[in-house]
Amino acid sequence: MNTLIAITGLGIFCLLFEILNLRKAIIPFTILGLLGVLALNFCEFGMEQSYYNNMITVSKFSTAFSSLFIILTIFLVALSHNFYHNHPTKISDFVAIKIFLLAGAVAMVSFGNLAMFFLGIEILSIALYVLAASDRLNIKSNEAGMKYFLMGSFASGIILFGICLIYGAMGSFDVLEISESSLSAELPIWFPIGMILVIVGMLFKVAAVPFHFWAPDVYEGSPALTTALMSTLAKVVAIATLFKLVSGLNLISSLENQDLLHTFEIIVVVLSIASMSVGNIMALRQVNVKRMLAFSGISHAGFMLMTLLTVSASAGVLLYYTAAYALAGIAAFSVILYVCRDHDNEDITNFHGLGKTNPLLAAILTASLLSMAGIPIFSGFFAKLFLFNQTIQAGYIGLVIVAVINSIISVGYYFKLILAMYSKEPNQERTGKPFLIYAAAVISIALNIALGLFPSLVLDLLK
Amino acid sequence: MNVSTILIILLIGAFATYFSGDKLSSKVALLFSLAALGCSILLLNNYNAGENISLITSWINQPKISFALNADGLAMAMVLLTAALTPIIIFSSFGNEYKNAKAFYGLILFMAFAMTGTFLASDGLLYYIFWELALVPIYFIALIWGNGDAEERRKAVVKFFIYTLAGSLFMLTAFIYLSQKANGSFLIEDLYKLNLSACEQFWIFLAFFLAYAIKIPLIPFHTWQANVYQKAPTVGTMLLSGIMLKMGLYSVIRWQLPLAPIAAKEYMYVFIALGIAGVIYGSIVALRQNDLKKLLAYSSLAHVGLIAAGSYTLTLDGLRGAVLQMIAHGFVVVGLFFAAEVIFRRFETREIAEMGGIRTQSPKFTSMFLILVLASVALPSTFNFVGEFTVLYSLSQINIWFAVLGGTTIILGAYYMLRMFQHVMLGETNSKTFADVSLNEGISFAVIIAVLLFFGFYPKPITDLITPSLETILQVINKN
Amino acid sequence: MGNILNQIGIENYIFLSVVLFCIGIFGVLYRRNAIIVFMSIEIMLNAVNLLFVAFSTYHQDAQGQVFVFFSMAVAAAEVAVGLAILVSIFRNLGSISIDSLKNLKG
Amino acid sequence: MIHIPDFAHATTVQVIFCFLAFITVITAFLTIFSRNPIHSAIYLVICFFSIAGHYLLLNSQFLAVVHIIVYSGAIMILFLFTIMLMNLNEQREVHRPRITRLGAIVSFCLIVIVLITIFINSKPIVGGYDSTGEDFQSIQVLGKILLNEYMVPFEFASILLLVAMIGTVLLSKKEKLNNK
Amino acid sequence: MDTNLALILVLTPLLGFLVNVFFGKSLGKTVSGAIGTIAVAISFVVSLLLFNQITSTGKGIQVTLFDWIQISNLKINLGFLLDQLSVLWLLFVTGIGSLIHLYSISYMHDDENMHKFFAYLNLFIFFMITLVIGSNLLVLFIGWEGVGLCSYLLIGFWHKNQNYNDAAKKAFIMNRIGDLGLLIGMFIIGSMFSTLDYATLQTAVAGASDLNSPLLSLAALCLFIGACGKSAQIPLYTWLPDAMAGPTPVSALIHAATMVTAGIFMVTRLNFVFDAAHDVQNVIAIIGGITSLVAATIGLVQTDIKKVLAYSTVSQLGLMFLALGFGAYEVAVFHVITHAFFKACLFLGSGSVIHGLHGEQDMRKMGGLRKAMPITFWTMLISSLAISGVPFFSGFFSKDEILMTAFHHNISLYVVGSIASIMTAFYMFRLMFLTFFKEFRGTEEQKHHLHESGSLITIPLIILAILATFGGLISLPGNSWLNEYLAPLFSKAAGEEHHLGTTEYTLMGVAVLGGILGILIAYIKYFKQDNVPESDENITGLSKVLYNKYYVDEAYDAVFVQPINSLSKFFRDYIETGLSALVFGLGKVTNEIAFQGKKLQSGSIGLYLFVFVLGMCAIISYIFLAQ
Repeated sequence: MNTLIAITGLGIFCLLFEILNLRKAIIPFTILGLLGVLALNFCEFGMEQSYYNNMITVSKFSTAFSSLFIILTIFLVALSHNFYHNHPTKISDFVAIKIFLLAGAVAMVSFGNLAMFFLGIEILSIALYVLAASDRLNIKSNEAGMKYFLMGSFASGIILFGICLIYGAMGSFDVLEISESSLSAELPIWFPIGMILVIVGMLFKVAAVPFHFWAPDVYEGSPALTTALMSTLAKVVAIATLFKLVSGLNLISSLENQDLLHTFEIIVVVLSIASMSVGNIMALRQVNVKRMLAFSGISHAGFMLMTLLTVSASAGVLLYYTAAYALAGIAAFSVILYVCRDHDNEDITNFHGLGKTNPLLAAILTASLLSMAGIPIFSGFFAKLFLFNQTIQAGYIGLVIVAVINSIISVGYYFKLILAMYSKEPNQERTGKPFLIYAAAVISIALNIALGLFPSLVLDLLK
Repeated sequence: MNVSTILIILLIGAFATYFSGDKLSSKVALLFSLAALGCSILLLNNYNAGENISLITSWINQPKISFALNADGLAMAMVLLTAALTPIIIFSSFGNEYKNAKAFYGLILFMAFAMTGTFLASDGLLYYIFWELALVPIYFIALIWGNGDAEERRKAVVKFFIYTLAGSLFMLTAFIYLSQKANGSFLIEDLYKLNLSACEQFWIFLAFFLAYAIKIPLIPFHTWQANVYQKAPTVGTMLLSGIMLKMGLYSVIRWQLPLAPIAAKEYMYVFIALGIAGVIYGSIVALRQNDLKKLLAYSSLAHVGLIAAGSYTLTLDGLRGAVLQMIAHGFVVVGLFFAAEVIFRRFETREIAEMGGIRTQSPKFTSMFLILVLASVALPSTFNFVGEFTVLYSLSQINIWFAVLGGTTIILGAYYMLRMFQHVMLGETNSKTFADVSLNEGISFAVIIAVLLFFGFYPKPITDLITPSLETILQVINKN
Repeated sequence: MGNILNQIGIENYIFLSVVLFCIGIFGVLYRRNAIIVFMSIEIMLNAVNLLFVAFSTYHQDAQGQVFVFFSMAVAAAEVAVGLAILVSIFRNLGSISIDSLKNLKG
Repeated sequence: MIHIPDFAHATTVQVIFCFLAFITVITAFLTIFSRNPIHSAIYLVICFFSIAGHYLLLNSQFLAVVHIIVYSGAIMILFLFTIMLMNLNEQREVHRPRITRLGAIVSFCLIVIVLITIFINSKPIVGGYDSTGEDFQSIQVLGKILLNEYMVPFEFASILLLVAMIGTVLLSKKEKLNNK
Repeated sequence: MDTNLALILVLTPLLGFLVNVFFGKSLGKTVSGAIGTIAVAISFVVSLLLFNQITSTGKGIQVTLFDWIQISNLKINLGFLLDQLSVLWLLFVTGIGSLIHLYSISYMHDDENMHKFFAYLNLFIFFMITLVIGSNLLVLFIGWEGVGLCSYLLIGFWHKNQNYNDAAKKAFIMNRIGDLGLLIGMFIIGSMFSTLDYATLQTAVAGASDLNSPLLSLAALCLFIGACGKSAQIPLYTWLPDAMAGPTPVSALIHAATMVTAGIFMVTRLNFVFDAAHDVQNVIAIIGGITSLVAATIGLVQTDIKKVLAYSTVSQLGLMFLALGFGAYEVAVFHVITHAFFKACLFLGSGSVIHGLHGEQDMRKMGGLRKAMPITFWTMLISSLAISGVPFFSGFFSKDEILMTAFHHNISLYVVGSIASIMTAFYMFRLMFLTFFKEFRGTEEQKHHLHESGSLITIPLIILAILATFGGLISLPGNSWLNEYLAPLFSKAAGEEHHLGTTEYTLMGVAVLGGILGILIAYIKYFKQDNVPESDENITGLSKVLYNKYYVDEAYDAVFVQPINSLSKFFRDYIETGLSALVFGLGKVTNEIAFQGKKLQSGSIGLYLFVFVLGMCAIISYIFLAQ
């Protein structure tokens, strides 16, 4: 709860700084503030508590994920400095929106009441709509914003309808009450329907097939930093929330009571396979790096959906997977931001010869791509390993084999980029070594590798 | 002192090389590889003295993954192979100028690190991690410093990477499955204790087989090999053929057979036949190759086919012969590829048709090349003969026809190798000048040849080293 | 005053809401004019609001109605942002047909 | 089970419900089918009013009032402003490909059928509807709940609105290009 | 002491090899030649010492150095066995070897790579000694392959000529085919008796209950295939005539006197195995007979002086195998020894001729050399008489014993052998007449330079001629020192002594008559009628077939070499590409799916939402309406 308040306060401070003409101090201050919030959040770790009539429930799950969100936001704010270099008047708005978005995100993983959940997801979505469309003179950005907005509101409507049905079944929005009464025998069918509708809405947010179509278009059209945010923070938030919904509302046992669990699991398996396959296969032919990473994100969503099959045990695995994925994503996007800052597109050709002109950045991008592909020592590998381990334990060996095949396909497009960096001649001068971008890239990949070397640090947090 | 020292030396060496700058890097790399060699010899000494040089530290709790390195005789032999070949390979590259040499040599040491780790790891997952790690440096070595048309090279290298990764991911799945059965432990001892049903074993065997058949490679999974060998820089080719292939073969013995013994016994004939088919196929394809490195690649295919067949016999002879042959082949193939490189340095071609007549210009080189050729065709008194004889003998114990068919390697091998030798070295004096071998080159050759001849007459040290551990593995295989 | 649902039945409210909700969905799919699409989304949200109130009565519980307030706030915020995006698209493209938004594809 | 409407013995409430429901659905359709956006907007207002009627029917007067103020007042005005700002009329409507319409109709039918079938198949509500007799939807009660139990979401909603506000400003504000 | 002697025996030639390899060039030609010769001579002396010891004690010496290869049921030492057989072989290997080394100092003096030549020769002697004195089959195999290697190196000694290199390669590969047989034979024996050691093996075979088992026969057959390869028997004989590409001393040493007899050595060594496999013995006899006849027929029409001698060698080897097939090992050994003498002499003599004519080998361009090269002529004449079986020359005794043995076992093979002998006499004298009599047919310049070779060449010739004359004394009919000497080796009572009865004398007479008949025909045809073989284009009919060696090489080429090469091309161009395409194809298919998939991602919100709604409907209806 304190985290949420602190984050909100920080956002308002950002706005105040603009009024007080302290524009230059905004980013350093925000980063420091976020670090403080992170510390605060750490202090809350392990204290199971609920606040304000159970509106906010602080648990290990919520604090762990909140910390991850805060870390990601720190990186994203740090990257803002160079990205919004040409928009000095708007920088406070951008930063403040990101901070509020973080507040929404934290609310989404620590909600104790569906109202908080709904408001959290709306804050997140609206902030994202704005950020997607924020390059207002760019027609692509407009289009991305519009697409995201239309489809996102549509999904919000469905989530709202789902919440309504849950309320109809339970007579309450309180998570605890709902999870208690979800086991009762005379449950109206409204509850599972409502849950499914909410899940469908969340699947849209995590961009799982067949609700994924927005992702590539929006990722491509949005300003690169927004894409970074969507593909890391937003995706992680969405999957974590989805996980929390399924586990917190006791959906699995409820479905079991009604003999619906089996079909539900089949649905999860099918969606997971579809997401992985579609994401990976479609990414093969992409030339725009952001678009490629969008499809990669879709496939990773498929992987992460596998955790829904083993809800009771896989919170730690999900945290690990999301952390690994998001940190790799941040590192990758830092490099993309650097490489494409003077270009109006993010085609692979921009990356030609990066290995010669900027070996460090090329190495970082390579490392992050290897992590996403699941090559050992990078945490992406361990993420997949733990996930597969968990899934095989639950008996879904076929699913794991499909996932393995998909991992193989994914190497194809990740390596396309690596090939471009190392085996093509540089086609342009790349000058300047913006400190913040380098720092963000180095730190995020270092964290990624550290996670790979000491997986237990994160994995055992939620035990 | 335990086996992790050698890993640490190599890893530190990799970074030290990278940070020592382009000029010094090759020397630094050589220094560290020699240090690793020294360390491994010390360790061998300790091992022979009966000291415990293994290491087990817990790493990840759930699933239980340990940082477990175990050096038994077999692993020790392979580590020695790696440690001995790495300095030779590095030293052999001294005649070449590489752009960005620090990264190049750093990657070589890193690869040596990963390969050594693969041989030492006694935890399934740790082993897998090293296994995959070894793949990354060679990918970059082949991609960046390779030769030939860039587009072709990219294709070949990416195919190689994806292909081998594909195989090993199935192995990973098998490992995870096994660890489930072993209550979440990946430790090799725990996995050895499992009693799996025949059906489970079949699938696990198959998953492992996919990984190893691609890595080794066995036909028909070999299509990456010739192209990558051809396109990679010779140093990369040496690493690939000299050591990395052996990773696959070693893994067959260490992991595949003991973990799925029933399946191994059940389908023994199939896999032996596959190995022998590789012998014949590789030899025949090698006959009509125009590119020297490709020819050597196919010869390698033939040789490893025989080694694999030996391993799948599940007899002590087969395994022992396979290991001996692995070591012998490691040295020979490095020597042969180095010879190809020596020619390339002077003629700037790998086309056999453009060579010839070198013998009149450089008799020294010719002699050394000939000895390598002869070792490759397993002339008695070379190390390769010891291995090949043992393997063929073990095959004959299974079925005499296996030995006959596998034995065609000595005919076909002689045919393509001598044909190659004739066209490369003999004939009218070449119009291009062929400078005599330099001292550096000569030293590399001499070391390799000395090893081959010494162990050709006196393989006992190696046999004694590996036999106890092979017997242990056989006990696991035959536990039911 | 007795419960009004005794006379109408909660099912009828559900059906009404579902139909209204689906009309909203239909509108989003059917129309290319972004404004009308926005309106359709509003219809969807209103259908839900209606159901909230019905359930609120059903449970004799005020929380449902409180939720409607939030839902309205969300709707208002969405419309504001949506229209802002729409205006900037209109400025750039001179059209508000969502069919003209097909630059991003593939 | 679905109630077969007994039109002969329908109570007043039932008649009103049916009437309002009819109006709501029809105007909703008309909103979508109208060629002129302004007509659509007006139909939508009527639709909103009929929903407000439902609220009244359910005895939640406060919500009905708020609904009318927010939707018919604020949101519709926003729509109308935008429509007029862009000077839209029916000629602006681009042609709709037949496939789109077909798809829309198909999916509409599909989703209606699916949802309705599920709800029909569901277990019927047993027994009548309780009436505790307590006041649960007066302004007073709503206010108490909103500012006690739901204080945090209430505050949080303000952040939502703040974000929307910043966002709209961000999207519409012209920058002073002082660098170039 | 014995170990040291054995090591000196083996290692001296190796030392000679090493010295010549590393320092030969700087030492100068004569010195390097001398080193090579002395190294072999030392071995010869040691052999003599050993021979002395063996004859006095009558027991073999077993020397074990160290463990070599460990196989579960086999333990293979690196060790030597010096017994009657191996010492006998050593004597003539090192003896003739020394003479040929001596000869080569002069013969190879003009070659720039003379030190290499001596190095290779020394290496050869080293491997040959290893072959002979190895105490088990695997040590034999070292020597076996090693001499093959040296043969390869020496045939291709003039490596600038790719035809020579082809011949060398062919020799090596043909040998390797035999080697595979030998290996397989070893495998079978190893798995049957758990040993490859001669001594243990002999006891094991003697103690085995069911001899004549098919497996043992198979082993014997495989071993015989090995012998076929090394000793140039049908079907693996074609390499030997080609091997004449090497310098003539090489042909004399390797391809006539020593290496090619390795097969006979091996069979004799393993006589107890072959005795236990009668079927295989029959096969050996038949193949030996046929080889001797076929090679002799080809030899009839060859015009290259060395080719004639090569086919003669094949033919003689065939005769030896004929004897082996009948279990008359000592007879075969006897012929090996006499053959070594006269064939070495013949080759060296032809080398002298070639040397004198500056490399000319075609007999059609020789003639009348008798006067210019008297020593060469006389020594060669003696050897020719010996090979033709003229009485009281060494060849007469040995050949006669073979034919006699054949007569006692199988008449038809006796006939075959006799015909081959007659032909031998014919073509040898054809060679003599064409080379040494009549007028010189070469160029003026050659004629001008005609001269007798130097003493380093003639002395070995003379010594060998003496040996060829009197070599028969070691095994006179009825009173055979050799048989006695070799008796401990053989399980059977050292051959049934042939009583010199009427039959025997008749047979001798027939053989002598046959030999003289052959000589006469040659005399008439090439001396009286003054025929000179036609030039290549004009050869027709049967002689064309013979001249082209029955087209065996071409047949092998068409049946084995070409198919393998085409197969190789086929694999390379189709299978490899196909497999590769299959792998790439997977990638391509995925890519194609991606390409089609891109079309679905059309950018239309309507479509996206449509799929969204459909997906939602599908999920809901599956979960709630599926039952």
